[in-house]
Amino acid sequence: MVVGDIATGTDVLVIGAGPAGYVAAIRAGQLDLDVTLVEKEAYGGTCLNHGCIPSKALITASDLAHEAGNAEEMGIHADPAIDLEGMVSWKDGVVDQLTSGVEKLCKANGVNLMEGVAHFDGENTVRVSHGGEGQGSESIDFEHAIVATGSRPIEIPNFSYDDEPVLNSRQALALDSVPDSLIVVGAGYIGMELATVFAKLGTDVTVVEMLDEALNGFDPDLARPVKKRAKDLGIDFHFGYGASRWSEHGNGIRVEATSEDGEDTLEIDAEKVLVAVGRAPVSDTLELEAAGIETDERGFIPTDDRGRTNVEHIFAVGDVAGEPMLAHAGSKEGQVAAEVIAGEPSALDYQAMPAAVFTDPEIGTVGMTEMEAEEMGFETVAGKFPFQASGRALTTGHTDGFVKIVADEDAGFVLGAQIVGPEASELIAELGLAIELGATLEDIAATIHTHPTLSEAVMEAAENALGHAIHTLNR
Amino acid sequence: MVVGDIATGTDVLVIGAGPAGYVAAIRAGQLDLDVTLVEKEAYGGTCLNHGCIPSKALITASDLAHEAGNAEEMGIHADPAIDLEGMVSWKDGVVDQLTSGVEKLCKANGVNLMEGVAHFDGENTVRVSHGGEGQGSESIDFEHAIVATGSRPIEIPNFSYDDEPVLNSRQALALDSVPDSLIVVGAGYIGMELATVFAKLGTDVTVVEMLDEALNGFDPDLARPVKKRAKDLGIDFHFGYGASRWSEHGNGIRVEATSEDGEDTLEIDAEKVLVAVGRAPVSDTLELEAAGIETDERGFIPTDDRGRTNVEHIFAVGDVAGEPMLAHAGSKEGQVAAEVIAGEPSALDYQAMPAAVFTDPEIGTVGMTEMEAEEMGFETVAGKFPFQASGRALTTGHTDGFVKIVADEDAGFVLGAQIVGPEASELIAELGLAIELGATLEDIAATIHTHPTLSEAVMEAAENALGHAIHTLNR
Amino acid sequence: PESVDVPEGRIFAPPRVRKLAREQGVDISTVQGSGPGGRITEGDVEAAASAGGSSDGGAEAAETAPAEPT
Ligand SMILES: Cc1cc2nc3c(=O)[nH]c(=O)nc-3n(C[C@H](O)[C@H](O)[C@H](O)COP(=O)(O)OP(=O)(O)OC[C@H]3O[C@@H](n4cnc5c(N)ncnc54)[C@H](O)[C@@H]3O)c2cc1C
Ligand SMILES: Cc1cc2nc3c(=O)[nH]c(=O)nc-3n(C[C@H](O)[C@H](O)[C@H](O)COP(=O)(O)OP(=O)(O)OC[C@H]3O[C@@H](n4cnc5c(N)ncnc54)[C@H](O)[C@@H]3O)c2cc1C
Repeated sequence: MVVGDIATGTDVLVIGAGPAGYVAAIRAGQLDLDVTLVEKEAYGGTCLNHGCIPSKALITASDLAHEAGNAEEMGIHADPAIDLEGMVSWKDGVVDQLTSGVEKLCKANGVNLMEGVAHFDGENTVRVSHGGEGQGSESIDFEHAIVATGSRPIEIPNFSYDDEPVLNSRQALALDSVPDSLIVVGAGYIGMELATVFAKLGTDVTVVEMLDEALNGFDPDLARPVKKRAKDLGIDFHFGYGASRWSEHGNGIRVEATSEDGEDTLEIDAEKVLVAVGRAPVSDTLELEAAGIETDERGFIPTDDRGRTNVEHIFAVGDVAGEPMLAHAGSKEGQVAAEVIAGEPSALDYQAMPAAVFTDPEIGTVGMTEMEAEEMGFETVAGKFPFQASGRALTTGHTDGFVKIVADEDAGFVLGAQIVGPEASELIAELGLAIELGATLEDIAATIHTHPTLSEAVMEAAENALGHAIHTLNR
Repeated sequence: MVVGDIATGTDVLVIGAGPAGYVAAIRAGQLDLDVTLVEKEAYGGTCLNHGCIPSKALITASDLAHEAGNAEEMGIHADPAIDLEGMVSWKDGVVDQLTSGVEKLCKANGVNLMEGVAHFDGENTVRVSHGGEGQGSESIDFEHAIVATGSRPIEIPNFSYDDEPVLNSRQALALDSVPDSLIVVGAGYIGMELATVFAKLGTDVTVVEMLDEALNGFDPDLARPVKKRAKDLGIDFHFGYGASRWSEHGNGIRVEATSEDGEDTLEIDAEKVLVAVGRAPVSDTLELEAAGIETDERGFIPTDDRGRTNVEHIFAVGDVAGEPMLAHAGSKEGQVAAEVIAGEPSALDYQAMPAAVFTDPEIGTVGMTEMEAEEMGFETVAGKFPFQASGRALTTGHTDGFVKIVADEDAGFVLGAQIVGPEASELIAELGLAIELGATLEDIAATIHTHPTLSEAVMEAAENALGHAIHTLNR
Repeated sequence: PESVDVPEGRIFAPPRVRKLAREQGVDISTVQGSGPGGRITEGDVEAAASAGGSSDGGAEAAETAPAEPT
């Protein structure tokens, strides 16, 4: 034992205070377990500090500025000036409010908070090193541990986030002035959300994506209106190219991008480059071997439907446990792990995991696509409603997109839904509940929806699947 | 028979092409009934032409202008100029698109459209007078009729809508310049929505209301944040006063308002006065006696749970059939009437009728309040979540309000929900579905909601009722 | 009520019913639903639980049910 070491014990040790870890800790506290939460950096993790929350704050603000500046048609004439420093400091205020809220909620639920970096020191022990020289470390014995260390942005060769013009999402969310021009490498949801933010703030944005499409993983029908709108915002796309190197050029940089077959090279000049090509698990710094915890070849920790790792009393939740790498998935996993540890009959038995992309328009999905349902052996029926036919959508000026509902033809059970359009991230909630409840198309169609709302589109899509929509022609 | 009279016949005659009548007609068409829809003025009725749609369009636009002009905190500096003529003509474009859509949908579903004013001429006959001198009229025999003639704004003594400075909601939605000052008589939902619109456009607004509270009929907890925000927008309130007369004064008018006991009089000066004190059924111009249709003392046509009047083969739907005087209620009634006529086993058996108020913040309600549930004999449990604790709400800058869910304590069945806050009108949809499906608090709490969304507040309110919310302290 | 054959991987039962199944040690994927369209109800799970152990189906359900947490 090194000097300054204190040995303590806890029922449940949670490593990492992101949405997976802090939810696990709070839930464990509510269940009267003695719980210790170790965080090395900031309560709320990636999500609250550098992910979901700051990105959504900047999305709202850039959207407001852009909409107001383009509303002549509505009789509004404005030419908003943007002070990115001010915008970012507003965003930081939002983050501070939420992270201090998380800290308070942890304390109120009896969670012991500990600052430091945790690594395993055995099957039932972690060592927590406190920041700064000579701050020492301490050893903590635990009955159960929950690993919730999250993920970090992947780096690609030749693009180091230490180099000033190369940004990861976290750095892009903390700029203090709007770049004149920006190259975004990667057209996944993070790349597309941030490309949209900067385009709306007036940046000249170019997106370079290795694959053939934006928002890979989502139904191409959903990606289409997003890509179209992005183009209307002036975003240029280069699909089938991977960023290979960059160099200083004039006042900015020049990025070389190479086609898949290596034959073709593009040169794109810009002030900065944002790399958003995916996220890797934070599992390599934990000394998992000391506890015997296994990872897969990519470093994710495999778990069962209770969140358990290969080591019976150790759980892994959130991004470090792999897909779906979403905050709400992590929170659910954290909640279940805590309940399982407390002896409750909990399990990850959800029928559908919703996901949203906060682009313009937004995307919201839950459950199966038509194709997925068919692959699973369902005879499907689908209904669609375009926002173009929604009174509420017209009154907001946002009419791109549609609601699509996929159901089992026989009994009409809702299997999945895909929405692209205004408030898609909110509208998907009703369909998530429908799926969990085992609701049918008829149940949704018979439920009165308030007029005029976007949620009527959900009802109309269900009616369309049943062949009797009112506000659209039935196919 | 007068000259120019043509006698025709139809299975189903629908009078009035508002959301109750046109939905009835379309549904009847879908069910292969021979249906004729008579409208005297404009397809879409009050709702599309002078109600829901135009008000929501102006709400969106005034909101955008006001938000952009007050976003310094977000780093956005703008001073939007408003051209109300432009705004109103954008709104008119939205209306035109929707009303011509209704016309097309009617035709596509085989509905015979007829322009003119209908009145009953017997138990199985109406006479339709066509507009203009010498246009003649025609007699139509019907097997079934659906009365869907809607409602009109109530006038109060001494305030005639024919006088230029006195406006009803329809006239207020068609102004071509922003009044400097406006008195709004009536703090119901229409008065409050329009007061907010004009306050955001820069008008000096004073609301005069006979009762003690704004938004009477809604839970005072819901009205409170709306009233507070209205005051912050500079709206003055005078509760307990009724407008008694007006006179010309300077360049504008002076309105006298008298306290309930008649003791006290206020004088308020403004450019115009908007009277929004409720709506009366359009049943007096129909010659209902000719068909033997009864009305109540206020002129509404009583109906049973199929929409049938006292005359077996004549139905009444929408505002003319009384509360709830809401577009979606009318549409449902229209749909059911058409289905019943077609011999389907339909009925108005919905468990909950949602309602929304598009003030700032919005209100959304469905099902019972805690008090109503207790009066009905339920032992209740309620859960609440304040938007102040919602990450998504913080990122939009709109954190006033809360979600409240009321459930039966025993089994946890959701009985009702009240929301005041951002997107309340959309968020209420999920809870409407929950009530129709007989979902419990546990079902909602166990359904994963996307992060970061406002819909998480619904889940959190359910968790709070169960005593284990994560993001708020449990009571 | 009629019930339908559903492909594996989707359970048509509300969360509260799925939780009840776990509490009772019933493998819900083996339960025949009696609700609308074959939706599984509390009653179906309770029936399966009380049949559990005595019938083959019940024994199988108990066996394939997720292990009780320690
Ligand atoms: C730009 C961006 C936008 C996003 N937007 C969304 C969105 O809109 N919706 C959504 O669902 N998801 C979004 N995500 C993804 C979301 O942020 C993650 O899924 C989520 O944060 C995962 O939560 P977690 O708790 O597993 O990990 P994290 O949030 O990454 O938290 C892990 C925590 O563990 C700490 N930690 C790591 N190692 C140690 C150690 N050894 N000792 C102590 N502490 C340690 C870290 O400091 C960190 O605080 C976004 C991500 C990014 C980058
Ligand atoms: C400013 C305002 C805002 C509103 N906002 C909302 C809202 O957000 N949500 C909501 O749910 N409700 C709202 N309402 C209420 C909503 O407009 C009504 O509930 C709805 O229009 C009722 O539909 P209806 O079909 O019964 O009648 P109406 O829409 O009034 O339609 C009746 C139609 O019948 C026609 N007609 C009448 N008599 C005859 C005759 N003898 N012959 C031929 N045709 C005839 C009329 O011309 C009219 O077109 C609002 C109302 C107003 C005034």
